[in-house]
Amino acid sequence: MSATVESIARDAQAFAEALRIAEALIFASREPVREEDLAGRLPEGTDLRAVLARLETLYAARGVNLQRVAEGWVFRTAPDLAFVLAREVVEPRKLSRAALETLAIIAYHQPVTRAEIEDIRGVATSRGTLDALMETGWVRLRGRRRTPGRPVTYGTTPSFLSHFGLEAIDDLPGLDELKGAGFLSGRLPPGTVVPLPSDDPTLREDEEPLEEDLFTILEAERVAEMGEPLDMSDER
Amino acid sequence: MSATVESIARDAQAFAEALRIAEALIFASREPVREEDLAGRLPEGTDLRAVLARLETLYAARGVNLQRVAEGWVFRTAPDLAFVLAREVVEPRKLSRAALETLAIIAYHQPVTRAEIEDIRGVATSRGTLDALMETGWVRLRGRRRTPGRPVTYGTTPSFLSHFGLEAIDDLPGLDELKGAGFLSGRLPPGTVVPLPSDDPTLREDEEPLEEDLFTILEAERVAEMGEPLDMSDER
Amino acid sequence: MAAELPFEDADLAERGAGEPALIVDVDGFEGPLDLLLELARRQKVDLHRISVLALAEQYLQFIEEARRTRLELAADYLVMAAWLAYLKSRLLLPEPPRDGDEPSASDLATALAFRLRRLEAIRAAAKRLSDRPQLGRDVFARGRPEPVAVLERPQWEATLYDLLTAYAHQRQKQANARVTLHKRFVWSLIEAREALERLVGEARDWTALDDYLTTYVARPNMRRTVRASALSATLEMAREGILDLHQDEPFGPLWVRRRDGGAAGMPPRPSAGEEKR
Repeated sequence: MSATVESIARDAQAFAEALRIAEALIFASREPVREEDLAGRLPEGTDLRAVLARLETLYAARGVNLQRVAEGWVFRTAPDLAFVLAREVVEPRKLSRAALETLAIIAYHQPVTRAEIEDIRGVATSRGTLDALMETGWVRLRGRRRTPGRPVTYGTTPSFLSHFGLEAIDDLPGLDELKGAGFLSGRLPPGTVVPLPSDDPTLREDEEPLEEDLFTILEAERVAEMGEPLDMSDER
Repeated sequence: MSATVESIARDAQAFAEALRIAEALIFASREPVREEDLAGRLPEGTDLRAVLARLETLYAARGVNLQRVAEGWVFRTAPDLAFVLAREVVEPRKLSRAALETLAIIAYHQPVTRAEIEDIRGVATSRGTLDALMETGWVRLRGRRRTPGRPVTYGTTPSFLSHFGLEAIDDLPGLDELKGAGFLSGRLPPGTVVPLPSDDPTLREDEEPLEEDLFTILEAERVAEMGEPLDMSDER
Repeated sequence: MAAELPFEDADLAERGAGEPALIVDVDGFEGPLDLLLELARRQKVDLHRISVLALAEQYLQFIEEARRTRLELAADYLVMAAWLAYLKSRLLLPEPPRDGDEPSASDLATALAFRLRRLEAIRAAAKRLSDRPQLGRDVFARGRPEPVAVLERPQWEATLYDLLTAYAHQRQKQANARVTLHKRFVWSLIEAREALERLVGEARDWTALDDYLTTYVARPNMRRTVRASALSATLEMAREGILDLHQDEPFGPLWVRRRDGGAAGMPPRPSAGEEKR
């Protein structure tokens, strides 16, 4: 049996047609297409394996790939293009009151440590609150206070200023302005001081630089939170 | 400006990547993808036209073709493969001849009133026919003609174009012949003004907006068809 | 819809479900124009060259036959029959001199032919439209669309007002939480008694108690404690018979005088404005 030129050409055409049919069937199907179903639709005598292998190769480098999943064959967009198919949606989110208070304290009292924030707020600051603030990009880790335990100091960033429409950090109103605008009532103990804030990036005398990377620091802070000695069990 | 070999290679790679992205975006979507949306996702400086033209060519002989329809670009199975795929789907509801004719009149003569449709067909249009067309989503109420009785004008929708694989309303088959013979001129004798169909949603000079909600209009049309408004007391 | 003249036999079957047949069908024709078009086709000539006269005769004949076999025809057909009968008579008679705007018989015939050709053309267009590959019938869209994943990027919202309110609230709370007890200046009862004994010793006549106190007490913040202690001291001294006390009305001024058998009598009426606190 010797194949004539025509019969070879005929076979090639039949194969090309089978490719097209398989392609269309898989494209239009709602569910992955099982091989049995494909076989049933393709012209008699089609080598289904060969058709699928060829399609797989054809699409391998494309934006859409042919994939075999549990139930059958499907077209899927190429995994490396996931970013194109993702749509970023800006979701306005409000800061919690705790976060807002913490942010305000950081803004006015910077450079400030967590213990100092907690002292002013009178409650422990949850990790989530500080995480949320770091996420806003308005708060940064400045350095470490040169005191026992070397606590991290927090300060605000330039994007804090731009978000709140401040030209400089000392545009934040002082005590008298706060009182005048009715934010603070007159009944404050004498000697109440609203500090003159400064976000000057140069470290202060009592600050030293953060040597480690951010991750390590945050991790350490997290551990610190978990974990004052457990024998302080009466705190619960 | 002499392009170096590298910059040519870089351009080619960028183009190939843009192809993949456009391909993935259009392929993944069931609905046509608008060019603006594509442009927004492709790398800065991509020649969108060139990308689409190339994809169109690439897919022209395949089982799945890239098509431009009303709202944008979409992949559809090749029309000649209908016979393989048709088995898969539930037979869509077939339009009656009257409905199809009415649809054609609306498409070619839009904006068109019911009286004009009836003038062309030489017969009253049953409510059922228009209802069936509205149900397909291919026909919409456009506005009202500024003539006595303020009749509602009908036109086609983007989904009409998409269903029939038309890029724009002037791609309607045989439009030139109809226009040439003066058949689009309504009641006017041939040779005067030849209005072309337009599904441009902006109302024409002789149209005014529908103020009421759709339900009220359809109800009014129905009453008009019934003839005299029914005596209220007879309603129960 | 593959047949060239599909409406002659297969039409009734093609009427869509739910589409009420409001039209009285005449052998499946949709209206008089449809019937006329079919009759014109039977002339087997180009529609441009149909004989409107012959067409009118055929139509009238058709209607006659239909009326013989059927009970009623839709009014449309009868109106058209009447109009065609009129047109026929106009076409047969020699053209009268034109009067005014009335169209000539041949104008009417041309207009009818135009309408027939237009109907035929739109039918052809409808067929071409329906012959196009249709979505869901001939071509198919992506069966398994991949939805665009939505990544939420939070945009934090806070205003300077929020910030300042939060800060002020915090500081206020802090201030209120730390209660500082001021050193209280108290005028003791003993002090009060000593002072009163000294002062009242000189007052033989009724004198308002407050007058004593205000002259004695320089510092305003002491007034309350002075008044309280002084009142207690006067009551005690009255009990001991050292003082006489008199008050005209609740919260009125308290009058005192030394009791040592001095002239009896009532204290003076307070004049307006006096003793207003």
